[in-house]
Amino acid sequence: MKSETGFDPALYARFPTPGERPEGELEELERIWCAPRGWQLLTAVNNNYIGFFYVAAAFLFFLLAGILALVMRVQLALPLQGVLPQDTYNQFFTMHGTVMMFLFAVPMVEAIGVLLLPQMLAARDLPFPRLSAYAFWAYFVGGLCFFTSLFFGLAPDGGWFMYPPYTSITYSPGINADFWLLGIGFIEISAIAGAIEIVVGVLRTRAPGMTLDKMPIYAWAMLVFGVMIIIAFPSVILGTLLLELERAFNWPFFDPTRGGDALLWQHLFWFFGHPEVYIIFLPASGLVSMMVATMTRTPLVGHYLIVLAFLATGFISFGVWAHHMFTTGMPNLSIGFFSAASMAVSVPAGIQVFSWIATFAVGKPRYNVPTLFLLGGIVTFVIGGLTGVMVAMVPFDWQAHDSYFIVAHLHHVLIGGMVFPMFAAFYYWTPMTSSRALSEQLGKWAFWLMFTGMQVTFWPMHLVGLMGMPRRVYTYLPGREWEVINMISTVGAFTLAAGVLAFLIDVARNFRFTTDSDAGNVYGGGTLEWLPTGLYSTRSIPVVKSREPLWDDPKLAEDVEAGRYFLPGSATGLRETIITSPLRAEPQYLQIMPGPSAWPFLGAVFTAGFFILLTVQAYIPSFACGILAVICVLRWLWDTDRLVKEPDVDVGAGIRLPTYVTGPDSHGWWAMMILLIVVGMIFVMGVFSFFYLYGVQPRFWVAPADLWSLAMVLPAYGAASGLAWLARYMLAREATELWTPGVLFLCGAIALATGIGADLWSWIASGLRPDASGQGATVYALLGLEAMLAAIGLLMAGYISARNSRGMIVRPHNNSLDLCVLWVIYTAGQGALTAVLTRAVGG
Amino acid sequence: MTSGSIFAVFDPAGPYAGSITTLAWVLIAMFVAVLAVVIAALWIALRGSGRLKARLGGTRAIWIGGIGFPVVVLTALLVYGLTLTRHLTAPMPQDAMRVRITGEMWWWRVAYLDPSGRPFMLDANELHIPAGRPVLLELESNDVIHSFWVPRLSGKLDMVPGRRNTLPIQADGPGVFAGQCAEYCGGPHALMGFVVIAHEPAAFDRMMAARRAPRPVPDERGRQLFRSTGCAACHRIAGTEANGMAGPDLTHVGSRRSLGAGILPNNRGTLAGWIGDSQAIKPGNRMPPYKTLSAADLQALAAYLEARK
Amino acid sequence: MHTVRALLPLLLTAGCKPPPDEAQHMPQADPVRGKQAIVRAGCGACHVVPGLRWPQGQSGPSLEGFADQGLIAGRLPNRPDLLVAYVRNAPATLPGTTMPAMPLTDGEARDVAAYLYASGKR
Amino acid sequence: MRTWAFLLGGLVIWAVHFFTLYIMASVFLTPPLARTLTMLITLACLGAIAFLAFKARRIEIETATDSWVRAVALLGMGVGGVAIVWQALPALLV
Repeated sequence: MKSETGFDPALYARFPTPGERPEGELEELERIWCAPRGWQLLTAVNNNYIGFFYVAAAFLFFLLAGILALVMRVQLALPLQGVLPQDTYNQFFTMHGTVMMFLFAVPMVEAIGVLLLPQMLAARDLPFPRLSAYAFWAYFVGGLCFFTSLFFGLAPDGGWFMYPPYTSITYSPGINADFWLLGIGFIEISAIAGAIEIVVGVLRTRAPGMTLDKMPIYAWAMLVFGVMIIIAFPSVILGTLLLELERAFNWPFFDPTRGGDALLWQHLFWFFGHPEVYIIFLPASGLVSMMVATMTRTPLVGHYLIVLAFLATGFISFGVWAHHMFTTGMPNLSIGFFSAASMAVSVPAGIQVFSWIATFAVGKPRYNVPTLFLLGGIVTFVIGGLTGVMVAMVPFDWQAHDSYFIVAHLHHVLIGGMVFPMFAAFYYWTPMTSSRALSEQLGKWAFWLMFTGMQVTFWPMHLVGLMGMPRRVYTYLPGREWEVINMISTVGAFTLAAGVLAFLIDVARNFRFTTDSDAGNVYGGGTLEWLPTGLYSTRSIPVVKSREPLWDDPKLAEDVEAGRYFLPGSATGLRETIITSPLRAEPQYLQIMPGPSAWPFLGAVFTAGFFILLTVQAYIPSFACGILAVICVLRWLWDTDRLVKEPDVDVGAGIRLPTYVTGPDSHGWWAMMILLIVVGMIFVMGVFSFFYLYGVQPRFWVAPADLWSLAMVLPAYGAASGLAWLARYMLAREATELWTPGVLFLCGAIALATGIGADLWSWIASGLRPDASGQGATVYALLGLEAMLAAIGLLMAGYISARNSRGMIVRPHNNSLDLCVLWVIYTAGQGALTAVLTRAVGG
Repeated sequence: MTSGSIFAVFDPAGPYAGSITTLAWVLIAMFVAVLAVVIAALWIALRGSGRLKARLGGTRAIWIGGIGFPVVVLTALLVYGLTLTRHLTAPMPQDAMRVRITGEMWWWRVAYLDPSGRPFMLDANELHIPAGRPVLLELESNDVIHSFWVPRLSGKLDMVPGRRNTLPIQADGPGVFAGQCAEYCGGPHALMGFVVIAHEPAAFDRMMAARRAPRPVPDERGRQLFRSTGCAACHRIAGTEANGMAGPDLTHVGSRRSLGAGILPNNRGTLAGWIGDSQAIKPGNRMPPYKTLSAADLQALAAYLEARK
Repeated sequence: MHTVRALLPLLLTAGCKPPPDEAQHMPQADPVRGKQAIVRAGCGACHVVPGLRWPQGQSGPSLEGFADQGLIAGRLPNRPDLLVAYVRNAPATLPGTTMPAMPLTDGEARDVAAYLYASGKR
Repeated sequence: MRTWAFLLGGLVIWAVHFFTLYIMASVFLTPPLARTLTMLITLACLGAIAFLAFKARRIEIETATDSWVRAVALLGMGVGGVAIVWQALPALLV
């Protein structure tokens, strides 16, 4: 048999192990994983809790943004209504879009992932439980503060797309726009944290034997989802940074009179914004694929086709961003490329839809509430997809763009593609996390009201859009016959809301949260999340031999519950899970996991505080919060990366796995690599902005800093990476008394700071100022990014020295040092590229 | 105020909008056909006979329905769309009439250009064109992004600060065509309308000639008032000392069909009302209210402006 | 739609109010057409007109409850014939008034007056 | 890595093709030159896909996972190829 890691797959034959498990093993497992109670629940990090909080919070934002939509529909029901004054309406529609996209849709799919994935992969938890806790609390606290701005009339009013120059300081002098930029900025950071968690989780914490082809389709969807966030979100992070720099310090990125360009924002925003749609849709599609299979009691037809569809969507969706810009007057050739890619991306959608239809045809569908939502979702999504093909046709888009036709299109796609599947998932997976299932009867009411309401609301909008009604209007004049259509839409919106209300009643009556006495496998699903679970997930971690293990091995649940598989108890007396290899899921080592801690929660609160206080220009409290946040994060990290006594332990059936692994096999290394990809993407988008502005307005560009300065900058960066590498190398050698790795690393970080300092100095000496032109702004932005990374490098040096002094940097290899070395080497590389590229053009 | 057919995109008035309407009908047919296929397939999958279900239940169905069929349809559409794009953006004849329209918060600056590209006549919020002849619009913006959209004449095109976009339009016959700003530009974006009026070519030439003819001396009292009240700081009236460029050009304001960028009928009464308190009519617009004007002055100003044909 | 909405206030008030004042009776005038004329001429640019959501200009006095007012523009007796003349050509009817002449035919002016009287009764 | 290269190869080549064309269209705006370059780039990318597909067909099949990887890889190359051809159409038609 082929092996990826040297693990012999024949060992799987030892499971299920015969015989009884020792007395007290299960009790110990329960004790180790038991959750904090009362107020202490804030310190919980287990995915059962964090996932549930996350879903609940995201749903709260769905309701809030939905209420905004209802008020807007009242305002538009008749021409020239006075329900919402102009300013308030503009804030309402901005908040509706922003909250739905950033505070509901992405967090919701991520939340469902946090809740479901470990269960589905039979991992004890996600690989970085404290990171998910941090991501959740930062999102929740920050999101609530952000939403509250509406009550003070301070909510952003530039649209969820925030196009400058309208959102520049000249035309939006208030702090409303800053709320958007800073509020969204860190919600993006929280999304990225979650994505790193999910990618590493799917690739490295699958149950043994769960090879790529046996991975549940939902895990595939989440893998692609995570990678897409990692590639797409940096673009909008950079965009928000640039716009905030322009607003705060007058750096003209988007100001055409000084060599900026308003369209740069649109490129940055939509490079994120369109993949965003698929980031929302793919996880939902994964859920649909899982549920269709269960509801028809048959394996998904064309599983590999759907996997391919996910992968293809993940790629091609990055080639369609400019179809939001067909009317900006781009050259025909560019427009054509984006039109073609927009067509191409609908092929994977077709594959998914026909795959579901084929599965329905093979199996015997049951007509319960999840199935209804699935069918309603498929039909609605197809309608949205087809209007999507229509607007991918450039000339048609010239008419439809920014009209109500688009409003109808995007709501069909998002409600059909994500909201209906989400409700199906709520009904389907509630028995996993509640002691009672939801009601079939109320559920049917909820579905039919929502489905009817949805169609009644949005079908007429296609028409009124083609009758000339633009989007984002707070009112319209009478006499164009838009009145009747708008009134119908409003009635539909309230019908839709009534459906949501029915669902809420159902939840209030039947939902009872539990982690260990859930209602069980009501619908007869075949994947691992339906194994009996406690807070530790499954008692033992099964060997996976097929895609629907529960269908193929009826005894599996019993064996797992009796502890006859991997890791029947705790091997080290700590929280732990098995890390497996990425392709064939062969067990590699035992990961020791951190338990409950207040630090992620406090860190998140202070992070949110930093951004929010910064927005309201309370600088001193804000920076105090920032420092506290850093301290909290360092304090939480301090507990991690510890050795346990036993270098390797028995994880069941006599199979021994190491408890501490360093280097490219460790999950920490993977997470750091992904983080570096995120940073690298921010850098790439920064370089794109630099060359883009040069291409648009070269006449504003002056001669760059002289090349001689490179003679100082490049060696400094070279020294930084060399010293960092040396620190790691010397740690592995026995005799390193004088040059302790801590000191070497510190020298590396200082070299890094020298490099960026020299580069900065040479640019200042060249006379270019950041507020002078697009060139100045982008050059100093790139330098600023590099300086920030270098500052983090210095912080790391302090952290490493502190650990070193406590003897926590262990030989021969140590994860904390490894990861910091990676960081410094990357930063040095980026710094060198920055220095060379910024001098490449101009003059 | 606004006028014209309510069916906008479905009732094109010229070739540029017309070919898009044809495309729209083709796309709608595609929409209906594909939706019908999907719903039929879903119906068979759920309720069909065993034989039909068996044919649908397999990867072959996905290959045909999910890959083959879309590839064929989309290739055809892509070729159609790209060809039409090229056709619609083909260069205009050199001698075509050119007009520069500049987006402002929240109105439109209109400048008729001579063959050398210099403005020879200024106006606002209304465009007069000859029927049956193509007209090239140069679209610009002085502040934020706006979008020019008169659905019965052509698709929309954005007005981006720092850039100049060109849009060809043509009306086949005389008529009045309503438009509206289509890119959110803040504040009263919803009340930023526009009107295109197409004339018989002969009538159009007469109108332009009349506008360019030497103007009779305007009434002295109104002119005085226009200056002393401060109107002239923002508004221009050709042939007088009023030369402000911040607000709409009022040289021909009396001949406009609407006030406040396509939102209010234009007559002496509404002119007076607009001057007195335009904020009550179009909240957020840039013109301050003049509530302190005396009755006689307001009357005289309104009469003066109404006479600027 | 227009008709229904314009008549709504009438329907609401028809039942519970005394019969129209003889002095304000407007034969052969149609309040519905009057409302259309008001929209077309843009009276709302200066006045709050009952039943008109927009515009609601503040330059002139509100026309709510016009039937119950004693005087037109504070000086003329509130009589139908005077009102008709006034809405058409205010400066001629009452020299020195702020209100300009409006582009209304005599018939339209009668309709407008009828609308003001009808919708003013509350 | 080999496995991932096969699984994602077709789509990666699509991405390379797309961004090359995008950059090219942004730099050279003269249609005849752009057209020729598009043709060349497209042929090169299609050739790369064909080469990869040839290699992928010869993946040793020992486990179910291997045959699954081969199926997904080949399909990915097919989709990538179609998308590349579409991507080239604008340069030829616009």
